[in-house]
Amino acid sequence: MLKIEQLNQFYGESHTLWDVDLEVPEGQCTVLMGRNGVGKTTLLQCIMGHQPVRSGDIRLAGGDLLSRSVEQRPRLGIGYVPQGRQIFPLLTVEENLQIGLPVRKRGDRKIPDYIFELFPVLRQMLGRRGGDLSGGQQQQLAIGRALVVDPKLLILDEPTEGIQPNVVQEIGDIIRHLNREIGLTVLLVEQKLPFARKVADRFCILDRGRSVANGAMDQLDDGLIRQYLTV
Amino acid sequence: MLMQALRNDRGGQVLIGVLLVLMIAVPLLNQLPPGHALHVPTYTVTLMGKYLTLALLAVAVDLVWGYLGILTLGHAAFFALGGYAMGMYLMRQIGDRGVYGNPLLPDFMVFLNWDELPWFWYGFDEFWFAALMVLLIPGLLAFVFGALAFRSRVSGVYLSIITQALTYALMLAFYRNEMGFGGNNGLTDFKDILGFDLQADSTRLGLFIASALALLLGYLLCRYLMAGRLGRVCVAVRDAESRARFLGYRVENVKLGVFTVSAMLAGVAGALYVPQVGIINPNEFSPLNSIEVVVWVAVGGRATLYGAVVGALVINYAKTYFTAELPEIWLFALGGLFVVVTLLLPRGITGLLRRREASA
Amino acid sequence: MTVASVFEQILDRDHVYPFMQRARPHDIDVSHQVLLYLEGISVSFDGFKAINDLNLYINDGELRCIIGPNGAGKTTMMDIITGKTRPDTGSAWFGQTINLLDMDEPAIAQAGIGRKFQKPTVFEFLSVAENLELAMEDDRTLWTILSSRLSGEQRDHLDQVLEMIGLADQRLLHAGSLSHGQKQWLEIGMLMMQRPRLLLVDEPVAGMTHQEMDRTAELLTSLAGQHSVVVVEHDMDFVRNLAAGGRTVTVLHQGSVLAEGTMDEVQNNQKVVEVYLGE
Amino acid sequence: AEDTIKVGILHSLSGTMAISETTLKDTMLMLIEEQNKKGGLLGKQLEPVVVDPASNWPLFAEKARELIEKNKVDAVFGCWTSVSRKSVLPVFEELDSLLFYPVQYEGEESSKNVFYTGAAPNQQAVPAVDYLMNDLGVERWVLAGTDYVYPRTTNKILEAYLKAKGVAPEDIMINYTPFGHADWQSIVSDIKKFGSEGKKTAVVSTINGDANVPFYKELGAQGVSAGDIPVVAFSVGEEELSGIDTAPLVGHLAAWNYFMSVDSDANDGFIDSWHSYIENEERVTNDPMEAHYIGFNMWVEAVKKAGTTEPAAVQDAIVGVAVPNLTGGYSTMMPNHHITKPVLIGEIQDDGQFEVVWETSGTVAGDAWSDYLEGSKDIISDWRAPLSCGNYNTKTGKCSGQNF
Amino acid sequence: MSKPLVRPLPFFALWMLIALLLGLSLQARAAEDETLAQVSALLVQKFDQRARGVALLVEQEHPRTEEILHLLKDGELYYRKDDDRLFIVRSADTGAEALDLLDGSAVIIEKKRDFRKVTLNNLMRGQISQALAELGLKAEDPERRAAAVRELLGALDPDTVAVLRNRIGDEPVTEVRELMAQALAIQDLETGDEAARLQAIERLDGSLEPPVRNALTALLESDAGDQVKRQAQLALNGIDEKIRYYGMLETLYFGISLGSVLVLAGIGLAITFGVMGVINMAHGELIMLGAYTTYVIQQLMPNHIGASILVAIPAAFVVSGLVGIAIERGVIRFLYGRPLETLLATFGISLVLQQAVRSIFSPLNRSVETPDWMSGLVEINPVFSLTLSRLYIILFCLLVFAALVMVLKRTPLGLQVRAVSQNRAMARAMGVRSKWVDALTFGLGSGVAGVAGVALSQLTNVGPNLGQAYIIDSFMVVVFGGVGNLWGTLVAGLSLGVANKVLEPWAGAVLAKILVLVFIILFIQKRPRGLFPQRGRAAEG
Ligand SMILES: Nc1ncnc2c1ncn2[C@@H]1O[C@H](COP(=O)(O)OP(=O)(O)OP(=O)(O)O)[C@@H](O)[C@H]1O
Ligand SMILES: Nc1ncnc2c1ncn2[C@@H]1O[C@H](COP(=O)(O)OP(=O)(O)OP(=O)(O)O)[C@@H](O)[C@H]1O
Ligand SMILES: NC(N)=O
Ligand SMILES: [Mg+2]
Ligand SMILES: [Mg+2]
Repeated sequence: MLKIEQLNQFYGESHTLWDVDLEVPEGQCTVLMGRNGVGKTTLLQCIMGHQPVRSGDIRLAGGDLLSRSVEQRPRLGIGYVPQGRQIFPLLTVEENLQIGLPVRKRGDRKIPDYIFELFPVLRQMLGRRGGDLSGGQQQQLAIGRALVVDPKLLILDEPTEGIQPNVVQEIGDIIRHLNREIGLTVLLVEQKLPFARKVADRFCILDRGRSVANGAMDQLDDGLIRQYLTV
Repeated sequence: MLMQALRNDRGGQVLIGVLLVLMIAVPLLNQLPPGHALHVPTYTVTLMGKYLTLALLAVAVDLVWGYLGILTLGHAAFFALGGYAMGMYLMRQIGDRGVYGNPLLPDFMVFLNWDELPWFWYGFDEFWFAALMVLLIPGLLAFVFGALAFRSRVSGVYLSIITQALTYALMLAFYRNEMGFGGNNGLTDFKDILGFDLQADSTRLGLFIASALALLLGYLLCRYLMAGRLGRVCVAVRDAESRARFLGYRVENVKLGVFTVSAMLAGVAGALYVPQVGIINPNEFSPLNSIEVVVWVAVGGRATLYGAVVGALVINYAKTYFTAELPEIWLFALGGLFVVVTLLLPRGITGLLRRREASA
Repeated sequence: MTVASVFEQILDRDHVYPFMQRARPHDIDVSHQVLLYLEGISVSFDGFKAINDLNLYINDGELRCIIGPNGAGKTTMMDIITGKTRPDTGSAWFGQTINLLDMDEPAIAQAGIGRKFQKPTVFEFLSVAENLELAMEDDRTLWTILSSRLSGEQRDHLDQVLEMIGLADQRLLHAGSLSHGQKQWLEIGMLMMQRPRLLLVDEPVAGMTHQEMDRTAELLTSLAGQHSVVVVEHDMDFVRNLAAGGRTVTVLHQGSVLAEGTMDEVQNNQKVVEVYLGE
Repeated sequence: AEDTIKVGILHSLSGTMAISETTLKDTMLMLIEEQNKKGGLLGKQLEPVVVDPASNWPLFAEKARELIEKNKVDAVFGCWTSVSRKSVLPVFEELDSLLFYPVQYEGEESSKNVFYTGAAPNQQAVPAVDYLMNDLGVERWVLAGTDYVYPRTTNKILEAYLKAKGVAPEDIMINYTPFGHADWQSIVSDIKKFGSEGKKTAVVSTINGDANVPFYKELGAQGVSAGDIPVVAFSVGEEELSGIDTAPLVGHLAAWNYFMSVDSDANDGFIDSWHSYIENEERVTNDPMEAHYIGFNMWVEAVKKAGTTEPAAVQDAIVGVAVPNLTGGYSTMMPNHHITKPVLIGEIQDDGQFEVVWETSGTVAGDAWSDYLEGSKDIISDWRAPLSCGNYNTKTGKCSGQNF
Repeated sequence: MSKPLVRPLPFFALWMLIALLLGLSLQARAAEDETLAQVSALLVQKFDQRARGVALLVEQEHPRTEEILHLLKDGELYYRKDDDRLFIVRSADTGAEALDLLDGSAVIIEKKRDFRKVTLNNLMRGQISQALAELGLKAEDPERRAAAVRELLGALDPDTVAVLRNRIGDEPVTEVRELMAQALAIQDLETGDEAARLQAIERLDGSLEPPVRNALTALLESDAGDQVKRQAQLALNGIDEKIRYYGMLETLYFGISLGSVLVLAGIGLAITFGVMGVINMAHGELIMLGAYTTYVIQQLMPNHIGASILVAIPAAFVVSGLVGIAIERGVIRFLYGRPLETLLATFGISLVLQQAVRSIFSPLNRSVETPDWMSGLVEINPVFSLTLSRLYIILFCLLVFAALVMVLKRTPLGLQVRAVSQNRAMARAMGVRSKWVDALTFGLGSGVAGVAGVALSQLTNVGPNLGQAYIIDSFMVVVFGGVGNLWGTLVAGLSLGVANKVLEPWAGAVLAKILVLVFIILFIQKRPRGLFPQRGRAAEG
């Protein structure tokens, strides 16, 4: 579904991503792992078009993604849950969700009900401003918002951060559900190993801006963990 | 600490060097015979003196805007108040040489049938008193205004707008003839300062040197303040005010202190400006003037101090040049300049130099 | 504040303006072992009760974990303690003598309460080292800010903290260009520079790897004793780690305390499982 | 180049005053061009030097200095507002150059280096009040002005004058507004009420510049017609009217020393050459333009008389020079550096022109120092030797306020 | 030679008129010819002679008196310079037709300057309207009769008194009769005996006509009896009470109308600055462009001034909107994320726009006409009337406001622009076409500024400085109301307007303005984020 090849990215003069390769097979859930500051978020931002890419290639379902503008990418079926939630603080919860509506098919421009079933708290808080929500509530809103665009590929940057345990479990279930039942492809950044193991099919590890390992989830062994994920 | 601060301040070193050279060279070149190629006519000396006072005003604005994030749209008020304090001294120096020959009352009061000097004009016959007022009046106004506003946590555009309201209200008030400051005509027809004839070349040179010195000292003061911890606290306040509070900083005191110092610098600038241009009138309070100063700072490069100086000099020279050479269309040139600088030089003119420096 | 009251203040020669007050020394009276009292606190936003008759006591030197569902009011509670939010009712005392509700944020911070925010907030345009320097425990009057320079001891302390939070290499980098996790560390570092009597730590390990979490836990545990530490976190492994040794854990729910006790007690509380833990 | 005579033009081309002053710049360029067609002056061509002081008073002083010191002009024609004149005055005195000032003003000034070709209060305000009182039978007076020196002084003179004529204090209403005042609802309503109390009421307006348009529009909107309450203005001329829909204003008055509608050959010629110079038949002429016309011609005559453009010589030569004005008579430069002019009162017509309804029988000499002000009634001005003083106090016998 | 005729209806076609003239020519009478000739000889001379001419006409009760008076009043009477003959001229342009007043023959105007208008001065205008009023007493139309009585109220001469006393019995319309009675009562106050005076006072009690009040005041100072004076005082008190009350209403109206101007000027900025965060210093110039558009439209359709304003509204919206879009696409879009620099760039743009109109339209003000349907008063009573133009502007302001609220609340654009201004990157990641949104929103704000310019063109100068005059007030209103809140802008504008007008009678225009500014400064201390602040965590970010 998503294929990244030889991607290089710079923040000004500083080279952050080095020849990164990443493949996200259709219908699977891939987890991207790595220590703080290795460039996970940066890589996702490159996919979303928030960061300019120096060289390399990103393809979505075979089509060139880099030539598309940022706002076209959700129309190609990418839903994005950024790190730090990035809720629109002065819009109400409902408005936060409505933002994505124009991307949906004509005639179906309403917030799908299943989002409220997944996150009942959003229904309760519908009229409250996004910025007033607690951290965890915002995180739920961010996931809900990404689902509004009916994505084929869902990109989540540390989605469980700040969420209460039972909801974390639920989010895991949801991701699995979306992935397995609806066939949604998922790319996930996650630090918590148990969670990653629970939901992902494949992994990919970044270290200091380079992709250093990948494979099926059960190939992620203690050796790799010690080498790349511990401090 | 000042020396240390200057060591890292290339722009400041250059500026100080230039100012010192000017202070020595300009008087010498002025003495050359008029025909000489290097002769600097007194006209130019006064013009440069005026630019330097405006540069000092720009430095004062950069101090609060660049480092503290207070977009002040009312600094012209402090500049004008300093100017008025000086103007009042100069008026009283006229003595009985005014057109009506009244030894006590300035002409405009005679003219409006006032028979007594208003109380707030007392003391201005003494230079020391006027000089004190040049600092105190803007300082006090800034202190009171700031104490109210910063304590109420007025910030952002709300603060900008009330600074604008302040200067606007003062402008309207000073336009009123009843205020006792000469109304629209303001204060003019100055004769001498400290006993020196204002029209004499030597006095002009003296004022020029005083302006250069004021700018130099003002710059050093600001640099000294901003190079140390205070500078970092200011930046912290600028970028995340409430976070700084949670670290225990009394944000309002920091703001108040810096704002007051800045207002006093603006007052000094105004006081030096007035004898060189020969008039002070309420138009100096005009909100658009304040906005212009902000524009100078932005053009020169914000939060660098020397950028403010460069911006003030470049824009004011451009104005002098354009109004003489392109009198009919100079606003196109100046307006265009602002747009181009914003688009092409996001960090102002000095940003260009800094980039060069950084890449070298 | 009305105009009239401002004038009254100006006329009152004995009025002590906040800017005239000296920084409070850390003479906190903990004769009853309790450092922080929150009693009967309630606060509501547009009719929504975010905190509802909350009572909480933190002992001197205690390490307390607070958990609870999203929206339970944990962050709001910290907002109240640090002066960001005024409660509608209730009282908050720091030691026996300091009434927190009378003070504003800087005064509370100077009295010895430090805070790490849920969303990391650092000074983006200052370098990492400058961020830490600003947080350094020191007198905060204008004059000291103007005149003070780093002493050798302070310098050492700063280097030590930099080392501890793993940002020694980034010390000259603008804090704005740190990654999310690095900012979390920087905030923790700032808290340590501040050496407050009471540390309020809101979700410190979000976005950290497991090993970093352990390091953080170690760090916080080591601080307890001399300091009181209140930690809010949703990561149960981390909370278990901190609460080991029978420390108290408080569970907040809908703005008030749902349960309090050791980790085991809490974990087995049916209601807690229902609203929070799951499974 | 060396073989031209340079003439400085110091009028704002941008900022708030550009609206009035730009025309004067064009007038000067036209006059200079015509003079050059006639062969120039002293066998040399005239060369205009235009600068833009941008409605900024300190900039006026700076530009004046630039014109004199850097461009070496021999005379400057310029300024509109009093404050701009006050700002440049010391410069002209210091550098001993010449300024021709073409706008009606408050008086109370006489400089060796300035020639006042606009009206002094006695050439405008006082005759206008006489007309209202005698011909229209006005008994109640509203003195409305912008809050600055010119209206204040004029109103003070008028107040004293009216009281001397037996007008009761409660029949005089004085009102000041800020520059550019745009909302006149309350004031017009007050005027309406003041005028509805049974006595014939008139407004004497010293409202300045941009504030006039909304003022007249409000008069129209509230249905105050010239028949009910006539307004006589001292700063509203043809040029100002060209920016207003004059239909509701018909019958309101203005006092000037020139109107475009004046029937004279000189005026016809002037209008024709203005239209062909500016290439627009719709453009109007006005009083300050006439003042420049007179001032320029006086300067030309004086230069011819002195045989040099040397300012000191011209200063001496110009007193007594008489040139034709545009109303069919002659204007003479008086020893106090003011000139003689006829006073005309006109009513606004719906085509934006004024119809003269009254005029003085001869010309009136401008009075630098008002006879109605306490401080100045003893002061006289005479720049001829031996007095050579702009403000000589006849009581104390002292000449004060001179900068040289 | 001259032929009397019935007064032709003003809008008859010319040939109809001539036919009429010829048809009636047989009834000519020599005496009248003589009067008319005398009158015309006087009318072509100086003002005092002209006045005598008018007096003569009225005295002789010539049948054409009313017609000629109207011609004079409407400025349609001209004389030919070379032979001093009077002509009726509807349009003084070269090529138009002129009708000889005396014999009705038509000539073509060959040179404009050959014909001169018989101009009036104020004395003559008074004379003519008095005369017309007296004639008006006999008019068919009751409105005209009422107007005539009102005109004569308090200025009756004995003849008219007689006429009035004669007619009052036959007057069919109650209101007119009432007015006549008042006129006579005033007369009685001045001249009547004690009983008549008392009756008159009773009759006049509560009347708000100014002459009534003046007559009562005069009565108090006269030698009337105590009883009369007491009654007069009572009546006067009642009248003054009413006047005060209406005075308050009037102040309120003035305040709201000033406020609506402030709101109109500020509302566009509430979008470009309040919602988008662009410190748009060129806002005033966008208003100015709207005003100039009105001017240009009027030049393009000089014969349809009434409709021109209606055309100008959309035109100004489009012109300013397009300029706004050009500014956004050309400059501002490079500055998102650098809000302070928008100040610098738009300041530059404002200078350029000012100079541009100076170069294109000249530095002079342009004259914009007020259409007939917008001029005049809605008279509630003699002391309280609403100016029609202001009334329309208040309504217009509310309309514009409502439309904007609809656009921002009910269309996706409103939501999207707020999202973009809060988090541009995230909004784009949600598929919001930020370029479109930015351009459209800036265009909308600018277009509304242009529309405000149309309204302002009816009130104030249309010149290059128009923008500068409103920029500061606009920012003040938007910020005072609370940035980002349209309702705030509305309430702020209206309340500042009312505050200004309430203070003005008491403090004077200058001081009132200063006080309002001081009030703003103090108010912001109390509410540091404006009237309607964004509250809660969300606002602190
Ligand atoms: N705006 C920026 N400018 C310069 N450098 C940046 C910027 N943002 C991030 N960096 C640097 O790029 C590197 C990668 O950052 P990134 O945010 O992608 O890390 P990450 O893997 O997502 O870390 P974390 O797990 O902490 O979220 C970090 O070292 C960071 O310091
Ligand atoms: N200013 C406000 N306006 C409206 N509601 C608010 C405001 N501040 C907090 N709330 C509400 O109060 C509740 C408590 O919020 P708080 O942030 O304290 O929760 P929390 O316990 O910290 O949650 P989390 O674990 O998700 O961070 C939430 O439901 C939140 O939506
Ligand atoms: N002199 C004037 N009208 O300012
Ligand atoms: Mg990250
Ligand atoms: Mg929280």
